[in-house]
Amino acid sequence: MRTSKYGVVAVAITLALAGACGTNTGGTTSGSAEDALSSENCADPAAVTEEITDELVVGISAALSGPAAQAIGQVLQGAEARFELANQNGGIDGVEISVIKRDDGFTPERAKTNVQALIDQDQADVLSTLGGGQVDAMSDYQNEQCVPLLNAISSVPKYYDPVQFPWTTQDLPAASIEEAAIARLIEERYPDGVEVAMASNPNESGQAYSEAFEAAIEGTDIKLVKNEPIVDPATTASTLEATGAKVLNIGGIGTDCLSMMNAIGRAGWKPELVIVPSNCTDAKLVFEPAGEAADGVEILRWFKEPILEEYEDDEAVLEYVDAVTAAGADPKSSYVLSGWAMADITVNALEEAAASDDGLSRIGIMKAAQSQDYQAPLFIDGVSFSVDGESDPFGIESFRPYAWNAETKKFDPVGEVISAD
Amino acid sequence: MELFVERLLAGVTNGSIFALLALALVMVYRSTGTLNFAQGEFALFSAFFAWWLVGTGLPVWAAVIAGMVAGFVLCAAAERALIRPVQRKSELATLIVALGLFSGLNAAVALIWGTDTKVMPSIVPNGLEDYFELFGARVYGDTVITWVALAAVTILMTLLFTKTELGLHMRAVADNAESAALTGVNTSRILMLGWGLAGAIGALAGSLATPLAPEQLSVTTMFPIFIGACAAALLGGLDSLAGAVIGGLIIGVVEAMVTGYVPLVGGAMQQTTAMVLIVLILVVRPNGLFGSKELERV
Amino acid sequence: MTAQNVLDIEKVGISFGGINALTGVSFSVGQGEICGLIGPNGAGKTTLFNCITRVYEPTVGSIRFQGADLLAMRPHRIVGAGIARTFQNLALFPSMSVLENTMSGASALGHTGFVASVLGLPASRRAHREIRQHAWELLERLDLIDVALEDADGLPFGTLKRVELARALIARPQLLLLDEPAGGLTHSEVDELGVLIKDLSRSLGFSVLLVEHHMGLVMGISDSVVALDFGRVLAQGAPREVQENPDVVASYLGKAA
Amino acid sequence: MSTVTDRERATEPRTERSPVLLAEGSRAYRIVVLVIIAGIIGLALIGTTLSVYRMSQVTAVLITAIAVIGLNLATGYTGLLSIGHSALFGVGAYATGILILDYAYSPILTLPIATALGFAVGLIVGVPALRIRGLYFSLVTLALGIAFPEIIRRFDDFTGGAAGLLIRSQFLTPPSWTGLTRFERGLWLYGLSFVSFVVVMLLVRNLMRSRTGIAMRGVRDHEVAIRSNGVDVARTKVLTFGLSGAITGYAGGLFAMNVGALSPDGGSFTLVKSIELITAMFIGGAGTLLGPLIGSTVTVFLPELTSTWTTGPISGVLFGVTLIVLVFFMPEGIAGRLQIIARRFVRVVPPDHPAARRPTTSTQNSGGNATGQKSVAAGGAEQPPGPNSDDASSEGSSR
Repeated sequence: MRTSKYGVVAVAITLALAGACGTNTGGTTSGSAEDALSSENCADPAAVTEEITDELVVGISAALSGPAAQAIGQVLQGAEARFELANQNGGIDGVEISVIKRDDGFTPERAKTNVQALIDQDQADVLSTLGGGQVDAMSDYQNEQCVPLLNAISSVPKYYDPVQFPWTTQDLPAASIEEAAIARLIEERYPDGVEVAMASNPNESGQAYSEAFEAAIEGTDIKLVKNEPIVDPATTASTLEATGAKVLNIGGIGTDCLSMMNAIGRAGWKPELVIVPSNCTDAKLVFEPAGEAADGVEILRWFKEPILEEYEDDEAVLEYVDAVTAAGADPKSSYVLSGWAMADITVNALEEAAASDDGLSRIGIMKAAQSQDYQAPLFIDGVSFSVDGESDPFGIESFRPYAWNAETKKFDPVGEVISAD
Repeated sequence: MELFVERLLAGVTNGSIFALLALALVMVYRSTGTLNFAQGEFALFSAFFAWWLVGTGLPVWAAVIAGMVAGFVLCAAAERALIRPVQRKSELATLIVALGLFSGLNAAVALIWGTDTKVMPSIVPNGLEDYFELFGARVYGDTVITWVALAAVTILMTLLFTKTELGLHMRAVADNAESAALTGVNTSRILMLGWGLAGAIGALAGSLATPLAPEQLSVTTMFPIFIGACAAALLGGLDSLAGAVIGGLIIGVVEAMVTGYVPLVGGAMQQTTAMVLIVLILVVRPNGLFGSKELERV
Repeated sequence: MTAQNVLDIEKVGISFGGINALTGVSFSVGQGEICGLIGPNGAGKTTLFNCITRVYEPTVGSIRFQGADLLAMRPHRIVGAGIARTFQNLALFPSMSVLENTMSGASALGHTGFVASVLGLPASRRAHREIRQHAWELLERLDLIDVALEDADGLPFGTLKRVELARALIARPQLLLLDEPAGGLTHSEVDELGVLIKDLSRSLGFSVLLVEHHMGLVMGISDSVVALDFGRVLAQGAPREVQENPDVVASYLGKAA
Repeated sequence: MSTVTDRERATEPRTERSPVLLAEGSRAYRIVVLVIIAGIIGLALIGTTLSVYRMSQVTAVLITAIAVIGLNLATGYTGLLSIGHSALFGVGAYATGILILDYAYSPILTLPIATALGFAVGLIVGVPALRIRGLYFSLVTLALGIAFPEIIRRFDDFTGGAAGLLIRSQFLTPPSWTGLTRFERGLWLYGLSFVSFVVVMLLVRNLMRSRTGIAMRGVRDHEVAIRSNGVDVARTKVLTFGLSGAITGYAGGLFAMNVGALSPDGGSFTLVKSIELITAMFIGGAGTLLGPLIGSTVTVFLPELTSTWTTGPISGVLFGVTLIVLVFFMPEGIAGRLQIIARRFVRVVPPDHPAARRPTTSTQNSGGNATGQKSVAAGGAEQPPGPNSDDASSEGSSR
């Protein structure tokens, strides 16, 4: 059999990765993030260092149609409101931001076509997207073309890696970080150890949460007694109830949390502590519909939100409410907020780039995005978005626990800020 | 014991929903000889309609009945205007029209009511405390109502087919539309009626299912239920009412038991296991458990 | 039972849902013979055809073709063994042209594998060409050249009856089962058909089992006739004898022959 | 096709509604074939001038078209309605992905294995077709379609599970003999897909013009009749489904190379994909040769088109309405309709067609359905069609 050059490379990498987990990161570059982040390997090296002077195009591929269209529309409303605010404030060093959106219907094929269209046809300088599958479909081309994909609203483990994916960042906390904080929280409450049951969805996010939680409790007194996929919530609830665990950790997305809270309520199971992940944050869509069953369920948050009583009069919150309300969006929607946050962190990186030696060029933007220490006005005190190359690729690493009060329909803080480290 | 009963009840409840929608599929099959791919989306539309009526202040039971009427009208109209003209062309053409309806109705729901999740209230009180115990397992009103609805619909349909002239005509049309027409049966009316009834049953299934569904009422709620109902109808035998009911219950219970008691397979392979089981049953009984064997006429 | 017979049917019975469609049917078709099979509607004529060609599975009895047990044969082997048939209500392939319909009748002759077909190997092409040439001959003979490239869907009934005949003939049968071939034909066309069947049977050397309501045709060309009613053989023998049999007359009473 | 018609119109005086007969193997036929081949090559070359993004879209069309050709074999030609081809597509895609990532295969060498696995899975699913028929068989395919994503998630050590597989571009570099760099792999994949599509289409054309092709269509049109004609219906069904799986699996392999990201969620290998393939097949024309290409073009470009002048759910409503309108006015699909129109002007006939052999005499016509076809030379009769043709013609003329 003829073995070609890339075959040899592939063998070497496969061997190197053989001991790792089941997921393939499949990279070739070795060495540090600085080495990885250069214009040399790019398809068009000259374009990478060129300064952006006329207009900065943010290209977004998102599901503008299909079942998630409404939620995603809200995310984009939030993001566009933040970019608009930046433009009103004089742009990025005088450069206006414009947004181009392409519909991917949540399918990887169309996200792949979109990333090519955004880069080749729309001449996008910076990209963003929502959802792990979309980043998967876009990451390779966008890294090869060296167009930054900034603060994708997703939390795929492999993209917290500036060596393998120097041109990609995500703004959600990694599952590993969030589950580590959850493990911290559980440890605080149960210093002598406790039995935990976990319910996770069978999709990518659930898999990530499960693996992360298992890793986070290693070496602690916390014992994971059972981890059930959420397929039929009622059956999952009764199976987990039978374990007698005192803590239930739910790893899933919005509807999983809603259905699991309903299911344990109806099964008559009252674990001492129920924790849901941050993407179940929406009060109106997740907690309110669950009614009584959601009472006391805890969640980690990092934003000052209009729905949190203690921040109702916060200056940053008021600014946010004004801006998104002017854009016709609902400030209490967690989707609008997450879009705003994505754009906010992106704008910070762009501003830092404009002030750096590399200027507002693609490489300058990416360097800024990889070493950012940003205390956003909307972050809860003690939380920041800080990344530093491969030594610290995770942005959000601290959280504050809140518990839902079904009677007042509000979140009440139940402890101080917890850090994942 | 308690765990077993809980799983059994969960399975029976899911199975009842499958069975209700499967009954709708059987009604359509018996009138038109096709599988209505859009049956789940008809139900979705009706359920959203009922949800909207509840929002206007109508009592839930009245809204559900109104939803059933809407389902009836919608389905009957679709049969008359969209299905009948193409039915003679080919089986595939009918299927594609149904696919068009599937996609169109789903998008229409999104267009009219938006894609965010709605909470459809239950006909009966379904708070956390509204339950009674059965062998230690909690039984809620909204699950009982699905069993009752299934039993009621099954009995009514059986009475319709066995005791009324209308039912006799429907059976005649199902058997052989041409000869039924020759004996003076108004086949056009019968076909619309068959679809209409399917639409109404489907609407009932949709309205009862959504308070129990993991995703509550959203544009994706009915598709998994439709798949379960398809499997149920085919397992039971496409032209058998009893088959649809038993098929639905089997699938619901098997899925719940597999999740609970076969750790190797577990929840991750729940549907696969059920489907493999169905295929094995079909290999032994190619026309489903209760379906009638078609005699080849040449 | 003599060695001369091509078809021996013995005590064949079949029932559907408790109703006996055929009961103890026995008769034979001799070599080169044209055998008429008559009886009122529902007498079991087509059911018997379906038993011979294994569309249905007889409950009891035996059917032998040139000594071989047909009931032990897989259904698609029947035509290869030498029995081709036509269908009462037409069983053509509506989306295929008349030519292709005709060619389809030769499916049992020789064998072309999937691989050879996909790759378009010479063997596959040759087989296709040879069958097509045979089809042209038959289409000319049956006056179907003008419609050869038309889809079977939408041609007149009488024309399609001839297409079915062509499709059966291309299999080079030794026994041809014709199910009401005169259906939908005018009087003069029926006469022509009679001559044609007789001619073909002579020149190509096959026997015929003929189901037909058109008594003139049956009595005109049959060497022997079997009369069925309620799934039983009422009478069999020379055409004249059967026609005059009182039971047969009774069963046809009120029917214009 | 239309150019030919114009040519013929210009050179031959002809009356209305009498199509020109074009005999296979004749000079005119060869010219037509050459024109078509030139056209195909021309189209292929035009494709290379497209932008990266448009070229990638065309590649997606070609890959979808190959998958639809596979579906068309089973569903369009043989009448086995499959709702599970998404899984066969996925089997091919995952075979390619896993072989590249875990076994360091060069991409193109994974394609035969993707094809073979597609064939094997197709065969296994086809076996129940021996007993289970019609919609009940569709349920078997539905089972496959539902099972596939669950299996992918369950065996995550092997498949990457829900997190999916990512094949990065360095694994997808074009072979060195092409002289293309890794940044030019769009061109390489386009070429590979184009050639694959043409080859697969030719193979299917061969098949459908063989006796096996007649048997397959017979199974669809009338199972009892084709069995009485001597076709082993069971064998035909199983092998057809296997072959269908092989072609769709091959397309899946190409898909993996083109998109590079495989996941059990997201619709690439779920029932959504099956519905997309069925829709493409129907829009193009079930049971036609060109249908899959036309249908895939529509399904790949239509969503982009509708999303430029509508937003959100309206495009979904439009899609549903379009589909229904199409069934009403073009139930045979676009290619099917084009074929019907083209047949009014030109009919390709076998070289031994009697009319093509006897250019001047119009055939006698005693059938009930006189179509008034007029045979026109069209360069026919220039060569003897075969050894038996003389016998046939003499027999014909003797009447």
